Amino acid sequence: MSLELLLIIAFSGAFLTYLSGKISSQLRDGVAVLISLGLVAIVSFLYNVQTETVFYQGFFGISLILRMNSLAWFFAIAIVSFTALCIIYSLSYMKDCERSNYYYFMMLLINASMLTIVLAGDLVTFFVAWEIMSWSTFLLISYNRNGALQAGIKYIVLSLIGSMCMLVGILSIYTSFGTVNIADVANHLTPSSVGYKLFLLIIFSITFGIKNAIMPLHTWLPDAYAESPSPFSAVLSGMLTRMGVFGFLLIMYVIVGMKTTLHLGRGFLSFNTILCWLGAITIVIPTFIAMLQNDAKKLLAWHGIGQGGYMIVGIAFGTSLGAAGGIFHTLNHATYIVLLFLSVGAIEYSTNGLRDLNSLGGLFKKMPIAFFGGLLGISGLIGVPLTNGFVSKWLIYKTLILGNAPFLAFAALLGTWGTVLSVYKFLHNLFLGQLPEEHKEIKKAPLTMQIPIVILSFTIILFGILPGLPLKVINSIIVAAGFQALDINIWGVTSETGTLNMLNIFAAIAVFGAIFWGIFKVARKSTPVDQYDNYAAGAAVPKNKYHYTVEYYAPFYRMGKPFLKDIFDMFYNRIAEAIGSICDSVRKIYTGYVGSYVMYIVLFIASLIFVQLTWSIF
Amino acid sequence: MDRNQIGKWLKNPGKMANKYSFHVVYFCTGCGIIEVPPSITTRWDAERFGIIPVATPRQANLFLITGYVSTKTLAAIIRTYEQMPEPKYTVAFGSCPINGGMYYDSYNTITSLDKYIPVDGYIAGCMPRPEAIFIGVTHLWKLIDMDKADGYKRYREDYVHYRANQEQILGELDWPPLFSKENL
Amino acid sequence: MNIIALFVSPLIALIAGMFFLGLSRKISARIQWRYGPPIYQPVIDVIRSFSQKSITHGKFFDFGIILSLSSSFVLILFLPIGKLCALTSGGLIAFLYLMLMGPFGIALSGAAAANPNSSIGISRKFLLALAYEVPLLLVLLTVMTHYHTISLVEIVNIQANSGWAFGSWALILPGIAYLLILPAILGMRPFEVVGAAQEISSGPIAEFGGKHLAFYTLQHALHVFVGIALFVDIFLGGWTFFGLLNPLAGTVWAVIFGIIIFLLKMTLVLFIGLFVNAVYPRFRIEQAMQYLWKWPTLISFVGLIIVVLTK
Amino acid sequence: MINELKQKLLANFNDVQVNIPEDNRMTVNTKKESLLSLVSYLKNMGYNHFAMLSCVDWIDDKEFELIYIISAYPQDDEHYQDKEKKNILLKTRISRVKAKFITIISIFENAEPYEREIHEMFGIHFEGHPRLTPLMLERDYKIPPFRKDFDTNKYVENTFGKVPSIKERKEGKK
Repeated sequence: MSLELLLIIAFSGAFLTYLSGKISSQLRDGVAVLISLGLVAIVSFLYNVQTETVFYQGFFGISLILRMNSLAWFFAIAIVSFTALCIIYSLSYMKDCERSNYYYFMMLLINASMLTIVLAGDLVTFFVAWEIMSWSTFLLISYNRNGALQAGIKYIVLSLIGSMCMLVGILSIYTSFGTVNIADVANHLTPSSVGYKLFLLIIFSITFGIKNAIMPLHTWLPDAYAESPSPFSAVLSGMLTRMGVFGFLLIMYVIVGMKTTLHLGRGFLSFNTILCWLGAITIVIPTFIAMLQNDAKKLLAWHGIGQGGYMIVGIAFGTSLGAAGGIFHTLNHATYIVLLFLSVGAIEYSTNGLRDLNSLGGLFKKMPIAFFGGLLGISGLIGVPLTNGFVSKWLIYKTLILGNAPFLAFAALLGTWGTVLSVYKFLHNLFLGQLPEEHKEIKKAPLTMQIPIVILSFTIILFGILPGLPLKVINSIIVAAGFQALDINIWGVTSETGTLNMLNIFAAIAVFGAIFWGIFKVARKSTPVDQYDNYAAGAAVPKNKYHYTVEYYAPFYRMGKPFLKDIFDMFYNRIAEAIGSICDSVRKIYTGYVGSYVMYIVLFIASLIFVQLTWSIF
Repeated sequence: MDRNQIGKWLKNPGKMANKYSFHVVYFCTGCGIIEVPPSITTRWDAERFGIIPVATPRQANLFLITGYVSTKTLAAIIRTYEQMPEPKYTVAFGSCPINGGMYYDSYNTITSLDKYIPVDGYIAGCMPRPEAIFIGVTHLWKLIDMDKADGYKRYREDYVHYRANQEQILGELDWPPLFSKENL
Repeated sequence: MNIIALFVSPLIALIAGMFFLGLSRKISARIQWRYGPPIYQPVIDVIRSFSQKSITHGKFFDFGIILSLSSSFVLILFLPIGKLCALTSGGLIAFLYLMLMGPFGIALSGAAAANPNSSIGISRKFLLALAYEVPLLLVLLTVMTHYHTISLVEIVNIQANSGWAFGSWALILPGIAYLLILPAILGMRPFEVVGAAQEISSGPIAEFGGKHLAFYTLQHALHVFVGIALFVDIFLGGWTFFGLLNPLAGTVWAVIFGIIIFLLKMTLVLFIGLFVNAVYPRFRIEQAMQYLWKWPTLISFVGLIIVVLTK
Repeated sequence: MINELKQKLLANFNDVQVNIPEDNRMTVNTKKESLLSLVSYLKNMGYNHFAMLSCVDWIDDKEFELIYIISAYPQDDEHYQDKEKKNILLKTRISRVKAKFITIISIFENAEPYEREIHEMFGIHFEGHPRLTPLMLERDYKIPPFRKDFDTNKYVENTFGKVPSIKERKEGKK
């Protein structure tokens, strides 16, 4: 299977879906699922394939290249499988929505463009696919109109700034070396000056930092995640944002090269240290801001930013454990954040669009599947042992501690504890506690929504107990980047400074769990009681009011709220306002009166004459 | 702990543990509650007998009602009693729960508590001193030894009648019956 | 050795934990001029709870408490008790995460009970945990950076030369910080905000009765054990006692006396906590957080900086 | 001060009888028609704390006596002493048959629960009261229980006495 065919299927599938939607909606659903599952199958057959094909020769003298290696495969399989799950999920989620043809078209287009990005072998293909992705993302973020349009505009403005930076970088590479082939660029770049490498790294870091929402450049993300339709929020947070991580890997370890990147600068003022610290800030602050959120999706969005910080810290720290942890965390983050968004989507579906953390509760009796999805999702997000998040975070912590960066490690661990608080609030306010009367009878989530949740929950446990499966692929990626290979077995990582063996932990928890479950069963049988048979100091339990959700961490809010503001967002908004008012005042020259236009023309010509007479330029 | 005791412990550890670990819900209805703080603090130290106050009925096995019971309190008492896990014992403290005491002719104070929930022991007096609580507890130990502190069993057996009595005073109750047919 | 530890160390932890609970009640009583309960009173309480018929708020209510107790036992396997340590995989980082799972299980179970008292208690528990984790993480990172290892067993073994960690003066500040936050870790006064019986009817366990309560008591005993044992392992040298066991090296007696020395050290540390517990009133949660984020954090932060600079 | 007030009251209202049993206490007996104006007058004089509403059932006179207790505090908070607080007991009598009176909520808002209580316990209807719903009692007493003609002994015998013991109920059923 050649790579061109894969992309042809991906892009033409998107158009085909749109066209078949004109005929009937069932046909469109079928085509969409078929295309996305087909892509999963094709990409999985490409495992361990190393190819490079020139698919178009002579684009202004540049040959456009596609190539497949372990890094590309790792991201490609993640992209197509998560998108396929979200498409299956959308079948019932988007059933009664208007403009659903357009929705599926955009989903598949984004899928195809992301696939092109990871397969791109030259920077022009990369840039074009990046632009397709950015624009179609903008169209889907603003799918719900109203507030979503604002979020979309915020996204596209920042995204355009990023694209322009990348364009500048690509043009400078082209003018310097006369080639845009990534492998050639890497070769040409080795002898060039440190300053030029730093310039390239910084200018590309802005692009990828905006996409991956590193702290000062993150402001587009919370609104965009919260306002887009849930299945797309899942794709957006799971894979699309992580194209930034892919970009960082590309620029740092492929184009500039691992050894060079790690030795740019001296001491604290080196490129990767600063990037690490930006990552650390990105871990801590958004995680604590997430604690203040009352919108389930917004809470997850802030965590999306925070978890991105772990990847950046892991990749930028530049050890084989760190890089493996960062790449593995990208995959893990995608599994649980997609799962969490899908669970929230199931609640939205069942309660007619409610996702306010203060007005729900007790849903674990009504929606067990979504609840277990949520529980496993937050366990992964925290990194509870036996979930995949634990393994990748362990790798990152270990390398930070043993690499003599205790303050970075402190930031990372503190972020985890902040995560515990806010995701527990998420789980508690949505699923646990008293079930309100009005949600006693809710719509049941259909099978197509439950299947992706079950698959993802299973994946979280699978990768948590058998981390060797993905780590094998990751190992080949980091070896290709020039790192030392990790000593990996199916249960975890072994090294002389401490091993991780999930078999131990899994067996211990399983055995003790079985023992105590047995004791629990043998002991006197307990009487099941209703939620209204509850301790209320002898009084009758008030219905609908016996649930503690609003201001869940009130003492902390009282202390921390003044300090936990998104100052960068306010700063950018201030700039936007200033530009707006300047443009407003410029607009005043259009008076609508012919005389003044004539006057402008006369003045302009007069000034030209004046210039010519004085300096005689023309 | 003599040899006799060890035999009893081996024979029925649950019963013995129930005896020596009274976790008490103090239902502070009337003036009787003023006798409780001295009994659990330094002067009389109830903890040496394993008696400690707990916050919720779910964790308790002894229910101490200290004073008169108005009709409104009766509902709370019944709810609390039903929330306690079995085996559970009730001790009524002071004369008021026995026959109304000085509130014998009050328009809203019930005259005898054991018509509504089973009472295993009464501590008479107005008010009894803290020592009386300990005498009551030792009597309760003897009753438990003899399997005569069977209030919770009686409640289970005669639940229909208890419920009828409760409804006669309180009107229709706003909580479902504790024992339905399947969990009797 | 590891196989023996698998069976022995949970037993030791359970017995010692229950003993510490009984001891703390007895000592508190004596400080308050009371006679106090017999030292085996917590055991009687657990048997009583088991004999009682509990209620359940659904399957998940049971799941949480089972998860909590079993993960607490798993935690014991990762803890060096004397010379016994069953599992070493993951080191102190995995240990930190497993320490989280016990409270997390209780939080799930308590919230499934649909009781706002439980929810408030859990919210306080997590806030308190966040408050004491900041200095605790700094302390543990200091120790890990100082010894350049993440393995608890190695940290204990390195101390065998000097007998305790305070032989190197850089670790004195972290030791002080750990002692300052120890009552918060154990949930003792002045940090008894979580299970405040008088305000929120014993918090997360408001709906626990019967076997649920028994499981909770066992879990609490293990939690107390772990909180103290971590201090003994990291700072007081675990099984070592200034070379006392050197003549016995390699024999079974070394292991047995190692455990005894370990437990004696733990009792000593417990006493410090108990004297504070018996005489102090309770903080409000904000006061507790402000305290924990002020002095212990400052001390441990200075300690970390010293360790990093002198490295 | 309190004597000055007595003079003022006697001057302004012609149907009041004023006694001063203690230095800081004054009882004012008045007709029911002039009560409202008296209350508002006192409020303007600085007696701005409506402390309590009480009621006495004079069954032989076939009258209820309503007692409004209104207090004033010295302005100086720092050197406040309890004996400086002044209480005025406004007493008025209303007919016992179909007892009704006017509410003083327009002057003192906090009178609402007191009037509800009196309504519940004595059966006095306060005209203009927004909600005279039951406040404390749950049971249905035919005569309000604080009236003198409410026979508690008989009531207790009829309600609590008639509840059979469990043994009796079991036998009665069988």
